[in-house]
Amino acid sequence: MSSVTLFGLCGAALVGLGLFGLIVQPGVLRKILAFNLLGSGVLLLFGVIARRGAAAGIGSDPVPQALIITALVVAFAATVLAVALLRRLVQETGRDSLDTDG
Amino acid sequence: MTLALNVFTIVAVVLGLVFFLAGTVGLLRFPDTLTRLHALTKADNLGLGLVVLGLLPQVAWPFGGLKLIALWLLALLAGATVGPLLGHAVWTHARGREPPP
Amino acid sequence: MDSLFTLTPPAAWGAPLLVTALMLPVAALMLAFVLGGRHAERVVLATLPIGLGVAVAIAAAVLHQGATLHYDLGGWAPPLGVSLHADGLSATLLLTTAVVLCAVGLYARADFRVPSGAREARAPLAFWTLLLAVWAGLNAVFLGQDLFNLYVALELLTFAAVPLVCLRGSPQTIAAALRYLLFALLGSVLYLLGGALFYGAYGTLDIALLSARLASGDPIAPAALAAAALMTAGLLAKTALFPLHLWLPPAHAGAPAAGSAVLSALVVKASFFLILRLWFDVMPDPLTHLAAQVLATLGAAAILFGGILALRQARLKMLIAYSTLAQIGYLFLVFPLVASPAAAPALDLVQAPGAWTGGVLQLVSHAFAKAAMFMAAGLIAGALGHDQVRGLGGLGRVLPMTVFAFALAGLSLMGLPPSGGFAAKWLLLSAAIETGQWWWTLVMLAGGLLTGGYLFRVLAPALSTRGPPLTLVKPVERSRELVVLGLALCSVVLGLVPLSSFGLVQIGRLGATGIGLP
Amino acid sequence: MSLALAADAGLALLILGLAVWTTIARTAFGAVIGFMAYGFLVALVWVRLAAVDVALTEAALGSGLTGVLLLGAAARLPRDAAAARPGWGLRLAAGVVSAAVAAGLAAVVLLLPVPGPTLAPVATATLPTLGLGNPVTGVLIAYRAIDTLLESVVLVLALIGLWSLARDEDWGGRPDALRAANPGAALVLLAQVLPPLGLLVGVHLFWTGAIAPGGAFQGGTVLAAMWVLTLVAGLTRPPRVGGRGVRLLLVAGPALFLAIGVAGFWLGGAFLAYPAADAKPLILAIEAALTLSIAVALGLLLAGPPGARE
Amino acid sequence: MTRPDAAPSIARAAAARGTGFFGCWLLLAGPGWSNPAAAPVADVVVGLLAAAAATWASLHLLAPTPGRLRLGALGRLVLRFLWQSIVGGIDVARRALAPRLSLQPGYLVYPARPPPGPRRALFGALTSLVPGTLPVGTDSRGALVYHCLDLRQPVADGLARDEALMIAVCGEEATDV
Amino acid sequence: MSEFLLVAALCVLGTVALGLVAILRGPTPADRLSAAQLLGTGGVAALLLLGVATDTAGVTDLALVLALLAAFAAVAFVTQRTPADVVAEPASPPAQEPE
Repeated sequence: MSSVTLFGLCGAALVGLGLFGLIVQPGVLRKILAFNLLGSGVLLLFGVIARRGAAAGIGSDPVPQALIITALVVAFAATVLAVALLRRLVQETGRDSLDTDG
Repeated sequence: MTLALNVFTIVAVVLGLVFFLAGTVGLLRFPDTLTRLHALTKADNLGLGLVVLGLLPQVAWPFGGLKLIALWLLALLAGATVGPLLGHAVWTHARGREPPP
Repeated sequence: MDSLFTLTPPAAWGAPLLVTALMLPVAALMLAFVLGGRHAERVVLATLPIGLGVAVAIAAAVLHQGATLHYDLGGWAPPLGVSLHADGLSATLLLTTAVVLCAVGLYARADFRVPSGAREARAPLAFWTLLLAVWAGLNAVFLGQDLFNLYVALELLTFAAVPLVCLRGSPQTIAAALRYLLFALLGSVLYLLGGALFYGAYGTLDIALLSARLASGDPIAPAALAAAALMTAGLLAKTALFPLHLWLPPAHAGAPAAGSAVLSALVVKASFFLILRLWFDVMPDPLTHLAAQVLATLGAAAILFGGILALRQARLKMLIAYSTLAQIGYLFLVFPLVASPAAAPALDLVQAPGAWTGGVLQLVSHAFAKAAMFMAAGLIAGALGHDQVRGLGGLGRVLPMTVFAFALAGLSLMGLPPSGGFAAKWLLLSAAIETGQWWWTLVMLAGGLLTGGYLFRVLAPALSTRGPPLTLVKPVERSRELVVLGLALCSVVLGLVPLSSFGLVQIGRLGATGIGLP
Repeated sequence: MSLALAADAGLALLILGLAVWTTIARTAFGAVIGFMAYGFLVALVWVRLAAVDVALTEAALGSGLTGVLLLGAAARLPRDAAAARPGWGLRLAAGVVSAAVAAGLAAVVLLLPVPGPTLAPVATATLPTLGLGNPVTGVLIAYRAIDTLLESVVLVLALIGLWSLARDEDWGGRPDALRAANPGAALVLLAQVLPPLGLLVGVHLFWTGAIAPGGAFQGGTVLAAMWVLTLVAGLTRPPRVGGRGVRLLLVAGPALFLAIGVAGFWLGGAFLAYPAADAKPLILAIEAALTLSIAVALGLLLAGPPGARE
Repeated sequence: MTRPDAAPSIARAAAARGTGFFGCWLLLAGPGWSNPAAAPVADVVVGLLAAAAATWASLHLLAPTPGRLRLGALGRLVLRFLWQSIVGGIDVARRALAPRLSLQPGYLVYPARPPPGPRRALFGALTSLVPGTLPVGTDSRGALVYHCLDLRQPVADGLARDEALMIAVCGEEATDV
Repeated sequence: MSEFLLVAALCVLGTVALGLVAILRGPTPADRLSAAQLLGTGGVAALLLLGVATDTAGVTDLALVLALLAAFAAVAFVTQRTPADVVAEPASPPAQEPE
């Protein structure tokens, strides 16, 4: 077992955890957090794949690294949008979950 | 010479570790939120300072070393702000309950 | 036919056209955003015809060359670089998108005007810029050849589509948008995970290279299987295939009519298009056959489930939204019909050209028909002040042209001749019988009956001559009715065109990449 | 290497522990704090995975902006947030599905080919012709320029989406969600002293990105964080959303990128190609404009829709 | 606040801060240079630009105050606070790690001389590093309120010394106390 | 030397991780935040040790960014909440009904 594999397994577990939270948590903010965990696990797996591609004197394949950076920024923007929608929802309805409406 | 510097590094870093430990223990042992804030803002800043001090012989001079020192100063600034910020929030709340000292 | 295309640009022009198609909406988006105010609308209305021209030129170039167009961005070839590609299907969808968006743009002018006295208003600026963004995202999806580039394109689409849902700002639409966003983000992230795994196993994200490496004869890496499964799951969530459909009806019904038209007609097709590409262009045949059964089963469930729920809706827009669920189901029947091992003894797939054409035709005719329906529903709701199905009695007498357009679009959805929907469903039916998969025909027929049922609920009272005459709260502009009618006619005319002229959609399919005729 | 392995195992366990806490914490606030701590540690993991560029992005976004965003959201949740939890059946089913996905992924990780495929040699081979020393920047700005271009457009789009959540009558106003009602003296002092230093760090990250870890995203994020700090302390005001100047700044990056890309048709032989002789100055110009646009976009994303003061 | 000597004092502050920021830039960019003497010209140019921008931001955020710093006193201030932060750390560590907690926490009101504003804030920040004290706010009469770990210590005396040193560095302003 | 620095990094991390217990324990939000704050400083120290031990480029910059942003969590915490929220634990299950 190497460190890289270890982080790979960690990433897999994070994906599972994020998925669980996304399904089970009723509150939207908790769902947003779960989505972030899920995304982070996915990117961690991608990072592990990058690390396994260490070559040419670089510790980690630069192509996935660049993609991860792009995905991180996109995920942040998505979180902002989700939080903004949530804040509007709370303002309008006083609720922070999507459960009771059709 | 290298040996002496290495010994210096080891001593300083280990001392730094002690302060990090003290910060943690203080955070866990101190009785209320404000006293815990003392532990947070004082001990770990010193710990970081000692780690930086210990690392100074191990990096390139002048820029590498000065950069580390600048980094510690930044951390000190952060610590010096966080303590009063949180302290103010906690105190304001506490003041609402009991008459001011 | 050939003489028609001597006017098309030489092949060398074809490839840069792809860049134009991708970047025109992006540039227009930035311009519209900076100029703001009333200029946003002007920029959109000026850009849309140019974009339509570019789409026509690409279709002509593809048809002229009879082969896929390629462009390596920055001159960097895959796997390091990213390339664009346009086969017949891409060209068809680019064209469909441009046509629908032109209609939506003309239709939406009345709804998204900056009020006099104001320099700029919230909804118009958001709508026009988001419309361009949807366009950019769709073109990027249809032209992309790189899995991660496609991820960015999907995100572009998400960020454009979600605010469209809640442009009205009511609590219901905010909740719908939030639910849509969460589903879409889950879909994106699963898709991204799939891309990462493909890269980990094969070191490339380029669809053509990936397909070649997967087909190289070595056993398929477990990562590739997991990747395909994850990507499909993610894309299904974005396409709203049963049982991942929960977000769609409130979102599509809550958006303003022009937005609903774009979302229902085009945006859900983008993720479907990627599922098509994943299974037909990336994954090797035997796996596709397996996946096809699963996908088609879900599609069949969606046809029945969506149809039944559409029957029970009280609001017109909800009814149309549920109809989208069902019509998406038809698209997934394409998989087993195109990738059928039944006609060939070995596991080699036979691509049934008829089924493929039928599937694409369903995609296109549904896009026209559904856009027309939502826009007609918007006119009706605006004129009546409500969109309750119960209150539509006698509508045909006050809004004859709108109801006629609605009925024409309905013809296509039901699959009645002479519409495009009929041609599509007929091709799919005959493919099902040819490949011995008669059970899908039952589903399609049942779906047709359900469609007939829920449209009858709308059209029967609307066309009845009894009852008191309706009073309109607001007059309907004739030009907007004409736009809707035009789109509805498009969906019908598709059925009148001889099938042989749909050669375009086959280009790039037959033996060009991945699987083909033996 | 067993020492490093032990360290990494400890790190992985900590991360998982915090992730579990984030998922099961009783209050939203507790979960947010857990997630923020988690973010710190993930930055460390990126270093362990030899991806310092990614670590910088994660740290800048995670410890600066995300905290402001999520804590702000948690503070505005209704106090009776205890919505109905799903029943045991659903939770069990979700658990089984999630565990199956995680187990499947774990198996896939263990079965990945050895050695892993890589584009590192190709990516580094052509770097000198671009005048770059950091292959990640090379990928972002040259080989996969289109992704970066589209992504910078995504940021603008996210902002349009955010602004579209404003109320009609607030349009044209200033976003006002960030400004603290009563910033204390300590906060004001911090906002007076830190931003100039942060500005230097941000510019440094952008500038050094050509040869070392860093780049437009990282630099832009740090700049945005500094701007947000001054907004919170009330030392600066966010621009009106109707202003043309701020919109020009927002699109400056993608627009310049697009313009140079189109010029590439003639100068470099293809869209988004750089001429061999002038690649580096052009790349730096794009990066500079992108840094600025990203900083403005991220700052405004945090500032919220116009007139959002609650 | 406008005084006859405001303009030269702004120019002086700008020059001083700009030099400082450029020094910071050298710290940031320097480690990348294999040989400091052969620093790339472009690096220095960008550094000058960045330092100019930082100076502008700094002048915008924190207006310079008239009067000049006394460097000797500044040196003593820095040394004292470095020393105090070390003592403060040791103090907390001693209490945290001692088998029996020896604390007598409580509040102390200290009528600080610097007026509310940057200097008062600076005083607060510096004294938050001092052993046993944590500024938590201002009471109704404008005096600083400190939370102390141990009221048995001569906290107020220490604060007075810190205050005197700080006033020696940047001069005294009229206070409202 | 690098082994020692690596072990030291591990120890710092382990120490501040102990502090994470405070995140779990609370009891007030301010306490939870303090624990996260401690992790920030410790993280900077661990990074510096790690960076020097493995001589990785850019790690000092990373530590610098973390130190620069170290106060952000606290700033967000105190400005986005009312003082009552700082100490009171929000949303205990049998909550009052505001509606």
